[in-house]
Amino acid sequence: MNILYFAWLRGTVGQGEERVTPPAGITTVGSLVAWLKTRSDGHALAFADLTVVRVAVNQDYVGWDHPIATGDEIAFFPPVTGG
Amino acid sequence: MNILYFAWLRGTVGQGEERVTPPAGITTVGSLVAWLKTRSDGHALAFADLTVVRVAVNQDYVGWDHPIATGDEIAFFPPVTGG
Amino acid sequence: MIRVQADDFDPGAELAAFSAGNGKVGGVCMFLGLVRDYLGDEPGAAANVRGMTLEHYPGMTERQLAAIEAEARDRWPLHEVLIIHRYGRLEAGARIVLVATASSHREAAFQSCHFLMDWLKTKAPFWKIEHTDGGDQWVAAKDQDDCAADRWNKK
Amino acid sequence: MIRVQADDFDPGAELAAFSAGNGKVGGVCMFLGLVRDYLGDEPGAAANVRGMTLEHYPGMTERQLAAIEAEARDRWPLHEVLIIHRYGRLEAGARIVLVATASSHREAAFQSCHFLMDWLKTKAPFWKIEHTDGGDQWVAAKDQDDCAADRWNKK
Repeated sequence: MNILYFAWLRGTVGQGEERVTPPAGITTVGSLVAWLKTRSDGHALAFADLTVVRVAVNQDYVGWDHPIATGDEIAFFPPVTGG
Repeated sequence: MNILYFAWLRGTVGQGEERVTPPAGITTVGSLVAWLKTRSDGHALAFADLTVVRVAVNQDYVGWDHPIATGDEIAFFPPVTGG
Repeated sequence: MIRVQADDFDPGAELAAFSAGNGKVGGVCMFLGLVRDYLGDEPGAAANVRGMTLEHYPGMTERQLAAIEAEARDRWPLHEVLIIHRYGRLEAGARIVLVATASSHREAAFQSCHFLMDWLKTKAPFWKIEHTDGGDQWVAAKDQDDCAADRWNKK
Repeated sequence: MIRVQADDFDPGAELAAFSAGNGKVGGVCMFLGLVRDYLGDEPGAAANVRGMTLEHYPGMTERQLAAIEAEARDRWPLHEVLIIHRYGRLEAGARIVLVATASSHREAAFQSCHFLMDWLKTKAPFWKIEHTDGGDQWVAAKDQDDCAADRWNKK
């Protein structure tokens, strides 16, 4: 699956996009985050406080218990500040 | 004093403007209206229902008990419908 | 700025001039009112409106609009206010009124523009006579306009 | 109509095109958002903003804006909706966003335009980084924007 990071999360993780193949058992956004945090210190820092992180699966906002599937586009970013 | 009529009141009274010199004792807008109603059938009809008439003295909205004085500009008109 | 005029105006040019230059402006809200080509609201009002004539009370109009602008500036932190209101014969589709406000904050811009239109509708001495296929008729004031204006009265 | 673009736009020309032609339109409400040249709200935020860069999520942005437009059209009787939002580097004074709505009625035009801006602020995936005299910093989301958006949630 394709993971995207925007705004300060991109800087903290150290990249804007990565393709990952999580192990079996990673079936929700929440469990994906727990697994991503093990990939680097940057990942761990980016996801240290989930109250300031939002997530979209296939370009729709979802909650942390949303299911994920192979081929999904999953994006993490801070609360939006446009307009 | 100078009396102005706008919108349908002008048509009902039959003129848009008249200079009048009310008798002594006419000291409020309300008493002025009572006196104006005696001037013609058109005047009487225009002021038959005061709930649909608004009044301004010297270009400010006032109530029926507002005092009037020589030299005032007194305007009668329906509720406004601009914008 | 208040302008009461028979002539048409160019909303695009007004907006371009209005929003230019002040670096403290974060939001501009503008409302443009037009003559509709139908009587939309009243049941049975099938006659087409071909146009209308707006009568006003010269002098009092400018005075009341200035008072409404002052009230808006008193309630919200505004950098600019523009009110243009036309009078005279207006055909269907014609521009009637333009109100614009500029503030550092969008909420102030939205609220003040909305307030200005609501108060203008109930306080500025304009009267519309509609020219319809069924003849001419003075437009009656709407209770809903009074309600819209009332919501801005301070509790 | 939704447009997400790096290029500047001409609000006057947009307004002129937007309000043209539909005889059923009685009111047009437009909001224009600009880059202010200062940090106005926060105590102690004295650093001047020289400009900002707006990052966005291509694809999701258009998708979310289209959903917001659809929601507005569902709630109010609208003839036209226009949303233009820029991204990329924007200097102080630059235009960021334009939202316009056209309805037969002024109340629907005002409310829907206000709604679109409030929801856009909390749902469209844009992020601002401000370039100030004191360095670059990502703009934090404001609680007041959430509150402004929440008021439109159906009870």
